[in-house]
Order: sequence, then structure tokens, then C-alpha cells
Amino acid sequence: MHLPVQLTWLIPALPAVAAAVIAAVPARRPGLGAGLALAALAGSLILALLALAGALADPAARLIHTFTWFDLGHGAIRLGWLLDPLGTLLAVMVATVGLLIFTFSLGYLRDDPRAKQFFCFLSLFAGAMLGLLLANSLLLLFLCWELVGLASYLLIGFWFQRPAAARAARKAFITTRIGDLGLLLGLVWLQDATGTLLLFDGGRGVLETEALGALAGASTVGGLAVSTAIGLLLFCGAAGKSGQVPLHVWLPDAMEGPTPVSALIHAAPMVAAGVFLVARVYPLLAADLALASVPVHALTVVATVGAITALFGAAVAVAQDDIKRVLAFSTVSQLGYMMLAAGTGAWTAAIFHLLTHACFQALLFLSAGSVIHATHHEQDIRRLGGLRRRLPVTCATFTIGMMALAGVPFLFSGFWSKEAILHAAHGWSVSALPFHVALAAVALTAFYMTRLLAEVFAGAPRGHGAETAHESPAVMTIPLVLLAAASIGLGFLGTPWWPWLQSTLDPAFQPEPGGAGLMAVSIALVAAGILAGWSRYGRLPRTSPEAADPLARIVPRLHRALAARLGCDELYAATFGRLCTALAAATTALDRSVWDGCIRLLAQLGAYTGLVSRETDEDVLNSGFNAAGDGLRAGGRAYSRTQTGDAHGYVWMLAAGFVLVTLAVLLGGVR
Amino acid sequence: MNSWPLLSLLVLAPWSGAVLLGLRPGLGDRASRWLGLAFSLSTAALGAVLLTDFDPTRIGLQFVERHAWIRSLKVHYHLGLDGLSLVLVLLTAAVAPAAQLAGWGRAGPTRVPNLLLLFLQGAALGVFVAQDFVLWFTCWELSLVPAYFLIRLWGGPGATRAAYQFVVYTIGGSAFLLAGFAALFAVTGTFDFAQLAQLGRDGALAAQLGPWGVRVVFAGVLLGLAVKVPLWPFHTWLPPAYAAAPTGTVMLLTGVLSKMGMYGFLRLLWPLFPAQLQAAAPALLALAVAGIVLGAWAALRQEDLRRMLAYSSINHLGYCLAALFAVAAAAGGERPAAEAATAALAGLVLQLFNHGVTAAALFLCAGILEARAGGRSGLGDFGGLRATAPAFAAFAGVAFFASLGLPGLSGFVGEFLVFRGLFGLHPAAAVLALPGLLATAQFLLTAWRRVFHGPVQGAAADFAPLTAAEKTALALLTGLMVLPGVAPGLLTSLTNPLVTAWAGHLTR
Amino acid sequence: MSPLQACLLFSSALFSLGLIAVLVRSNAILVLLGVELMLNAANLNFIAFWRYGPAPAEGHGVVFVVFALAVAAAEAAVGLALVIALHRHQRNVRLGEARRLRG
Amino acid sequence: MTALAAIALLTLAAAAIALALRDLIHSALLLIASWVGIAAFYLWAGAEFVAFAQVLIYVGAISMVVLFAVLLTRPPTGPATREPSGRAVPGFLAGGAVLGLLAGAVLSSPLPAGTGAAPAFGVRELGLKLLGPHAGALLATAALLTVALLGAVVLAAARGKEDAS
Repeated sequence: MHLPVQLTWLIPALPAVAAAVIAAVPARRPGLGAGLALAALAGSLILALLALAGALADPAARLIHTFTWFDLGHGAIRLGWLLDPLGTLLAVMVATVGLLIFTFSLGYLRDDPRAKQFFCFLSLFAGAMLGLLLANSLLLLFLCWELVGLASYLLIGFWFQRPAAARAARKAFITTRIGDLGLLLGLVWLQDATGTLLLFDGGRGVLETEALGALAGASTVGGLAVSTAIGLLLFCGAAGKSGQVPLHVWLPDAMEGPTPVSALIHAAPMVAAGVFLVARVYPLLAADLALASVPVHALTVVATVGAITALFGAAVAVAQDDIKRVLAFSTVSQLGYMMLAAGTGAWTAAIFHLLTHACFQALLFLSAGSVIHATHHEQDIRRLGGLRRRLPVTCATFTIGMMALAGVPFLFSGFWSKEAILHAAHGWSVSALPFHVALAAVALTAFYMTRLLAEVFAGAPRGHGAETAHESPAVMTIPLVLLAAASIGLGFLGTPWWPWLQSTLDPAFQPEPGGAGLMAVSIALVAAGILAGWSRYGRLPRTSPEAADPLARIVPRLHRALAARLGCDELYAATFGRLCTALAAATTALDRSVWDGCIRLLAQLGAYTGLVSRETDEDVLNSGFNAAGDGLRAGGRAYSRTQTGDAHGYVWMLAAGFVLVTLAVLLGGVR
Repeated sequence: MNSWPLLSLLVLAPWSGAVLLGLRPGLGDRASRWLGLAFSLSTAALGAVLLTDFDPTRIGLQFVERHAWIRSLKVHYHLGLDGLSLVLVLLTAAVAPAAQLAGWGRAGPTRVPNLLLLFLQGAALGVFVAQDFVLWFTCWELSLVPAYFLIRLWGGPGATRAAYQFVVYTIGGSAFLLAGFAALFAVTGTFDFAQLAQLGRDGALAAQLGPWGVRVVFAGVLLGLAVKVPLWPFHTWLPPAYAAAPTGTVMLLTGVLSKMGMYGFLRLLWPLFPAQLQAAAPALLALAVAGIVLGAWAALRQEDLRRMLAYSSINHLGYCLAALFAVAAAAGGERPAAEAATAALAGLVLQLFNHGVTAAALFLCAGILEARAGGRSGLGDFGGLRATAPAFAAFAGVAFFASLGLPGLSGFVGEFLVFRGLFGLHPAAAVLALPGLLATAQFLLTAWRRVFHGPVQGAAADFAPLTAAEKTALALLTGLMVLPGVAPGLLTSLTNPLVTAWAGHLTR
Repeated sequence: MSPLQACLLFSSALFSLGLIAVLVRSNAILVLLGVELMLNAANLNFIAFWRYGPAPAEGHGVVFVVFALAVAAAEAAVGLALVIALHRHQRNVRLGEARRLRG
Repeated sequence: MTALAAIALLTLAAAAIALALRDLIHSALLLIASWVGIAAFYLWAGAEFVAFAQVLIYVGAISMVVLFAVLLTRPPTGPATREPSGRAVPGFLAGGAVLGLLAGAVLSSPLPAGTGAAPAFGVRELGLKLLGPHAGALLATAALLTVALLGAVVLAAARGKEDAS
């Protein structure tokens, strides 16, 4: 049984409608809201599974359903749904992870009076995310994309009364919006160049040969192919959403939301949207590869940004002390990996890593949430410690997540997906640098994850929260266990010997032979990272919260710089922030002084004219007029004596005058 | 087709309400409120009738009423309605009752303000349906009178100066408009829009006025309309007026009256002076883009909610102006731009409606805040309002995000279409206008954070719950922000043939 | 003597009669009536010149007379009101006694 | 010509007698007769509308106003007083001089003979002229009449203060 493509809309609509209903039910019934949200998402999951089954039955066939949104001119703005392995697979992933996170939230937010709103926002988020994944139109995708942004804004700012949370929410929205503007411009350009925003439309879609050829064939500013320019603009949006350098600054701050939100945003769905977008429009990004004349290929930029982000995130994560911040930067780093993979052409590897990452990162965040929940909201790893015994389940699941993330060989999913990425980077013909950067990041990842594990679970408790910790309830641990299982199992979907996932996503996928040497190198690096971490943090656990970090003792300045996140936020505040403020001030001043000034000048001019004319009148003209007036008055006095007031007299004068004039006319011949 | 003089009724119904209120000086507050609401709803009722009888596939005027009025001057009582007018009439139908409701919670007299609001409503409707200049201009000027008194008598601090500035500025603008049309009448002998437009298209107008004459007349008409919209930098009357006007008035000012200027651009300036507008369009486009960007920057700086919203109005109407000027500039150009022009114009009309509703809702929210904070509307006077007034925060949130252009709400479709058209016609302008979108998000979210988020402080602590009237008005406007966002076809289908025809003129 | 001249002589005579009345009579009402006669004489001229003038189809004379009649009506109304005011003021309508306007 | 002569004679005679009579009522009635004569002249000249207007305005309206004025201002006792005779002779002299001058001018001027036929200028043409090119003047006249009416009412009705002073 497969889902008919015409009914695709049900998948995002169920959670969206649930969100609307939850918003409408009274706040007194929080349980009702949560139940509704869970039920709706479960329904979506079932439908998504049906859709996936349909898509997998014939991976090469794309099921599309197009409908008219509204008429415009002689044409119309059309939207559509698309069921293909990429979208449906991610939809299943989002629904599954979402369901687990929803369940976890039941326990995490049991005592929060605003839990109803939380589930409303979560449902909205899930609906928008599912719509994004299944859209066959970039416009529909953008619509859902922005709604995802709205939901994340609401969720990050869920505890809006904390100034930090309120600020973080705003920062997230505005930073991603910078990227979104690029995306919007790209959409507009694409619509202008091709006349449609449908991805696949029976040969007329933007991702189909005809349009791609036209886009790659035309050139624009700076010698770029139009497809390159549009691709880069679309990548702006992806970079914003997926926290790529330099738009990554919102992601660590987004930790201000409740932990399930962090899991939702950082692990599975939201940040994945950017990678998904890159994978979705991959044909467009790759359209310029055949052109030798263009100054830069779009994919080169993607790979470069990805490599930088991977290294940056891993390096900064080394020096963070907040458990969620470490995980946040690890997410940044992993997203960099995915971009790197997509940029080097292995977008299937990117999606593979996206899937495995979604599981183990959600696992890590939820485990961290469990830790935070158990220790009464203690997030500073310097005050944790010794939780191995108190939280055995959490400790186990966290360890599994950590191993998956670090890429511990063979058993854990992260190993396989990372291996695929390294393989692709190794084979990239443009430059070997990203490959080496990625290798460095592999070692760093293993190092900082070992550090985190050791600091939180090894040694002795170093704070009140850690001392009184108790294992979280089953409603929270069961999702953890399930996710841990998935973190192990998922990896076997894409091993080099059986690359099922890759070949399903991309029917043209050809596994490249010979990865054993590379695998050995990466295993060695992971081992080195873990050993270094263990030797520094696990062997000699921290004894007090105040004790200095071992790394700070060795390279204090580097540690300080990394702890300060290399000063990105400060840099932005000093440049863009200042610029904004200055421009705003300048504009206001322009209004106040220049334009208002112009008006006032006009008024003044009028006043001056009046003044000058008054002075002239009084001094120049009046004296003359006064003299004339005196003369006139005298004359008038004399003349007034003739004014007898006798009406007859006047008529007499009139008659006499008439006679005189007539005589003058007749006799004088005046004509 | 209905044989009633629907358009006359449309204009006269609010006015008769105003007369009724005027004739009953002893009327109590309660009766005045209900009467005002009832008569302002007449537009909605008649608008519904118009909507059902309207044939969206026809391009020309419908429901035409034409009678000789002043024969010696060839002035006609000529009313007519096309898609554009209908959209604006529906906008008025939505905003005017909300504006009436906004005054329900206010202390002080109700009869005279409601009377003036009804008068204003009728005048605005007259502007939207009049097809003869004399009639049109009469309504245009008549709208100033009630607005002046409303601001002057019931405005906040600085109202006297703001009202004075508002009236002097706009009358100053309309003086040029009137002079321009007097000159037009002198050479053409007609005041009829359709005839003038025909002359304008043929180029006969330019031929009769002479090369300099036509420029002077064009500049006069342009100035009159530019002040009204307003086009940057003729906007300086707007922030003080919007900041000082009472809530209902400012809702009508921004929701309806600012659309009159845009309507004038579409109905008068563009059809009558296509060649002149085309010549001036690049410069005007630069001004419109400056309005978009600088309006948003200036809003970022404001400490007062109302002034911030006033600047955001300048920003949002900048999109409409930019779309129009880009289309005008592209006329007869090299690029076959019919598709882009259609998008830009459709976006323009959508944006007119959406901005009207959204801005009215935002000012209503500001008014509600003010009413509970003793007249203060500074961003620093509140904090954490979402905790104490969640329902109000939800309504306000929809308005904020609609104004910001969030998909799913009304603002997005219009802005997307405008940008799509702008990019197709003038890519550089589209790119330059983008920072405006960013700054809009920035100032709206900053304001949102300061007023609604953070710890509860200031006037937010004891925030009285929304009254039924406020809830009704907010719910009405919220519905009109969601509906066109989800189904923009409801509005675009009304204007689509018209817009297609406009764009078709370009490529001819 | 052409008809036009005859008409003009008629009007001249009427005018002179009015003038004499104005000059001689002291009753304000009669003075006013004299003025009316003079006005009528002028109207006669208009009609005469229209009737025998170069462009009778234009009808300027007639139009002018129509306006003059209207103005005369206004003038008579105001004039007689003035007479009544004068009477209220000095209990008679002798023009010679109304000398308030003396300079 | 005879018709004209008759009309002229009647009109002038009525006017002359009216202006010579001592009783104002009689002279007013005679003046009406003279105005009717003028209307007859208009008819003779082919200006029917003006003739009717003359009858309506002078014979109908102004005469009534005159009669009212006469009645209102009639001295309480006896007929009107005698005229002071000192002005009569110079008055007649001046009037005669004016008449002489005018007649001389008329007779000595080379006036156009005219077509003689009554021009076709009926009420319809007059109406078109009035509401066409002369619409502005018509409006001004309307305003003037209104103002004159108001002024007349004010003047005639201004009691109280005026009397007290």
C-alpha cells in the first residue's frame, strides 16, 4: 500500500492542523494538547512510511502532484508535492525523531504551565518541516522554510521572560533571515530566468535538463553562469539555516530554548533543512561543473565553506564549558562535514551523514537534557561529574552517542557516514585541502567528545546538582534507548560493501573502490583523539569546578580565543551592529535635519521675505507714502468741502459733466 | 446586473450616518457607538453585494453611474468600479469598522469622532469610485477635513502641530494636483479619467500641452500624489501625524488614506503621463528604494511604537511605489517584461490591501497598549507582556509577523510578487531593496522583544484584559491577514485581468 | 430718418425725461423712478442696436438687456429699501434733507 | 414706423405726466403704463423674451415695490408738500440740453441702416447663449440678486439700534 501523491499534503497538514487545534484548546488541558500533537505526528509518520514505501518501490520514478495556488497574468503560480527517496526518507526521519522528542518532552516539561504552547509550537515546527521536505516547488519550500524559522524563533524564545532567551530567539531569526534573503533573491531570479519554481514538472521544472542547460549557458555579472549565481544565492539560505560560517552565530545561542528544542533544532530537522536544500537543488549547483570558463564553481564554494565550518566548529567545541554549547558546536562542525560532502559531489553521503547525525545528535541532546533535568538545570560541565553511577541509562546512551559522533569504527553509524564523506573529499579533484581539514576535524571531534564524556560522567560530583541527581523517568529514557539503537543500526545502511542508501537516493551512484587505506588513517586519528582526550581529562578527573582546564594550562591564549568562540559575535557587533545603529541614526538625522530642515528653511524663507518686505515698507515706501498721504489729506479736506451731501447737487454735477463730455466729443472730434 | 445605484449608495451610506449623528446632538455614547459601527458596516454589506455582482473577467469599469453635473465645465457625476477599486473598497470595508471599534474603549465624547470617522470613510470611498476629476478631487480634499479635526481635537501630545503639518503638507501637495488638472482641462476640455487616459496614451496630451507644459503638469500631479502616499523624501509629515492621531483615525489614515495616493498613481499619473513617468521612473525608483531601505532604518531607531510603525508604513508603501516605477520604466524597453510586470502589479495591489489591514492592526495594537499605559507608547514602557496578556500577544504577533512578510500571512505574497517583478524589470533595484526586508525584521523583532518578551515590567504588570470590541476588531483584522496569505487567489482573481491588461500595454 | 434713428431719439427723450425727474423732484421715490427710466432708455438703445446692428444672430443686445433687467431689479429693491430706511430715519423722504454724507 | 411712433408717444407721455404729478400713487401708476409701453417697444423690435421680462420685472415686481414704498413713506397727514420751485427751470434747461445733444448726435451720426427684418433670436437661442458662454455672468447675477435681496431685507428691517440713536 502506497500513499497516493495527491494526498501528500496530509503529511504536513496533520501536525499543522494539530498546532491550530492546540492553540485553540484551553490552557487547562495540557495533556490534551500533548496527546493531539503526538497523535498527529504519529499519523504523519505512518503516512510518511507509506510514501517512502511508494518511493522505494521505484527510486528512479518521481511522483509529482502540481496544483495552482493562484492565477497571475496569463499563467499561474503553481505549487506541488514530490515523493522521491530523498524527501520521503528525510520525512520519515523527521517524523520518527520528532516523535521521540515529543515523547521526551512529555517528561521534560511536565511541570511547565505553558506546556500546551510548547506542543503547539512543536507541531507547527514538525508540519512546516515535513512540508519543506516534500515540496516540489521552491516557493512552497521557501514558505515552509520560513515557517520553520518562525517555529524555531518561538521555541528558542519559549522561556521568553529570560532576556537571554528573548535575545537568542531574535538573533536566530535575524541571522537566518540574512541567508533567507539570499534564498529569496535566488528564487526570484530563478523564476525570472525560467518562469517556474517547480522542481520537476515533466521536463519544464528548474531541475530538469532543459532549464539547467539554459541557466548554465547564460552568464551574468563577473562572468558567473546564471546557474552558479542562483546556486550560490540558494546556498546562502542553506548556510543560514544550517549554521555555516559566517552565519553560524545563532546556533550556539539557540541553546536558550528547552533541551528538546535543542534536540529538534540542532539534531534532526531544522539544521538539516539547509543540507537538504543543497541536496535537493544539487543538479542546479552542479550545472556549471562542465563549464571551464566560470571563475568559480558553486560547489567549490559549498565545499570550502563546509570545510571551514567543520574545522571551526570542532576547534571551538574543544574549549566550551556548557554541555549544550559543546554539542551545539559539534553540530556546527558536523553540518560542515555534510556541506563538504555535498560540495565535493557526494550529496548522498551528506544525506547519509544527515540521517545518522540526526539520530546520534538527538540522542546526545536528549541525554544532555536528561542530565540537565536530573541535576536541576545544571549545564556547566565543571560543576557536573561522577554521574556514571547516578544516571546509568543516560550514561550508557550518552556514551553510544559520543562514540557515534566521534566515529568509533565499525559498530557506530557515525563511522560509516563520516567514512563516506572522507572518501568523497579524498577523491575531490579541485583541491586536497578540504580533505586534510576534515581529517583534522575528525581528530578534534574525538578529542572534545571524550573530554565532554569524561567531565560529565567520570570522577566525582563537583556540584550540588550532580550530587543529588536521580535517573530520569521512563518516558524520557525510553526515547534515549531507542535513539541509541538507531545510532548503531543506521550506519549499516550505507557501508562501502552494501551502499543501499546511496544507490537508493541516487540511482546513478557508483561506489568507488579502494577505501581501506583511508579508513585506516581515519581510525588512527579517532584513536589518537580519544586517547588524548582520555589522558587529559579521564585519567585525572577534574577535582573542583574552579580548577583550570588542562588545555588552558598548555596553550592558554589559544584556549581563551577558542572559549570566546574566536570572537565572531564581538566582531559582528562591532561591524554590522555598529553599521546598523549608525545607519539608523543617520537616517533619522536625515529626516530630522535635512528634510525637516528643508521645510523649515522654506518657512524661514517665507518669514524672511515678510521681514524684508516689512522693513522696506516701513523705511522706504512708508516715508514716501506718508508725505503723499499728508498731501492727499490736505487735498481731501479741501475737496470734501464740495461734498455737500445733497443728492441733487451730485446729480447736477453728473449732468454737467455729461454735457461737457458730450460737447467735447462732438465738437472736439475725439474718437 | 443590479439596477440600484450601488456606488452612490456606497459613498452616501457612511455620509448619511455622519449626517444622522450630526443631527442628533443629544445622542448618548452607547447609541453613537452602535450607530457609527452600523453605518461603517454598510460598506462591508455593499461591498459584499458588489463582490457577488462583480464580473472579474471584464477589464473595464462596472456599476457605472454617469450623469451630467456641471454642463458648462463638462463635469460629470461619474462613478465606476474596476478590480483595483473593488480591492480598495473591500479594504475600506474591513478597516473602517475596526477603526470604529477601536474607539469604544476610549473615554471622552464618541458622537463627533464617530461622525468624523464616517465622513472620512465616505470620502475615501468616493475617491476610490469617482471617475471624474472634479468629483474625485472633491472627495480627496474632503477627506482632509475630518482627519484634521480628529487629530487636532482628540490627538495625543503634539497633535496641534502634527494636524497642522499634515493638512498644510497634503493641501500643499493637492494644490499642485489641482493646478495640474486645471491646465489639463484648459487644453483638453474634459475631466473624465477615461478620456484623459485615452489622450495620454495617444500622446495627444503631451502634444497639446507642449514639451514644457506637460512636464510642469506632470510634476505638479506627481508632487500632489507623492506627498499623500508618501514617497520618500516627502514623508516628514507622516510620523508626527501618525504618532499623534487617535487610534481609529490613524488606522484609517494608514489603512485607507495612504492608499488614496497609490490609487492616484495608478488611476491618474500612470495612464495620463506614461511617457513622462517612464522618463522620470529611474529617479523615482531610486527614491522608492530609498524609502524602503531608509524607512526601515529609521524605524530601527525609533523609541516610540507609533513612530516606528509610521516609518514601517513608509517602508511598506515603498514596495508598491517601487513596483509601479519599475513597471513604468520598463515600458517599451528591450526586455520583454510582461510576466515580470504582471507580477509586480499584482503584487502591488496585494500589498496595498495587505498593508492596509496589517498596518491598521498594528496601530490598533499600539492603541490598545496606549490605552492601558495612560497614553504612553514608548518601547521602554512595557516588558514581558506575553506573560500577562497572552491573547493580545497572539493577535499582535500575527500582525507583527504579517508585517514582516512571513509566508502564510498576507504580507509575504505581495512582497514576493513585488520582488519577483522588480527583479525581472530592474535587478539592481531589487538587490538594493533587500536590506529593507532585513531591517524590517530587525526593528519589528526588536520592538517585539522589548514589549512582549523579557521580564514583566512597566505598564505590562496590570494589563487589563481585552474588551469584546477590541477582540472583535483584532479578530477581524487577523482573519484578513491569514486569509490572503493562504489563498491570495481571492484577491488576485479580482485584479488579474486588469493587471494583465496593464502589463499588456507595455509590450505593445 | 431710419428706424434706428427713430428708436434712438425715442430713447434719448426717455432718458432726458428721467434726468429731469432726477434733477427736479425732491421726493426720493420719484428720483429713483427717474433713474429707472434712464436705465430703461439705455435698454432701449441695446435693443435698437441689436435689432439693426451687424450681428443680430449673436444676440448680445438681448443678453445684455436681460442682465440689465436683473440688475435693475436688484437696484430697485435696494433703492426702495434705502428709501424706507431714509423714511424711518427722518420721517419723510425728501432727498434734500438727507445730508449726512456731507464731507 | 407708425407703430413705433405711437408706442413712443404713449410711453413718453405717460412718463412725463407721471413725473409731473404731485400724488405719488398716480405717478407710480402712470409709470407702470410707461413701462408697458417700453415692453411694447421690445415686442415691436422682436425681442419677445425681453418684453416679457420687462413686464414681469417692472410691471409686476418693481411697481409693487414702488407702491409699497409709497404707501409706507406717505406722510401721515395730507398730500405731498409742494416742490421747491427754484430747481425747476435749471432742471428743465439741463434736461433739454441733454436731449438736444443726444438728438443732434443721433441725427448727425452715420448709423447702419440694418436689415430691417426681425432677427431670428428666440428664447431657445437666448437660453443657449445664457447657459453657454454667459454661464459665469449668469451665476454672478444670481449671486448679486441674492445679495441684493438680503441687503434690501436688512436695510428695510434694521430697526432698534438705528432708531435708538
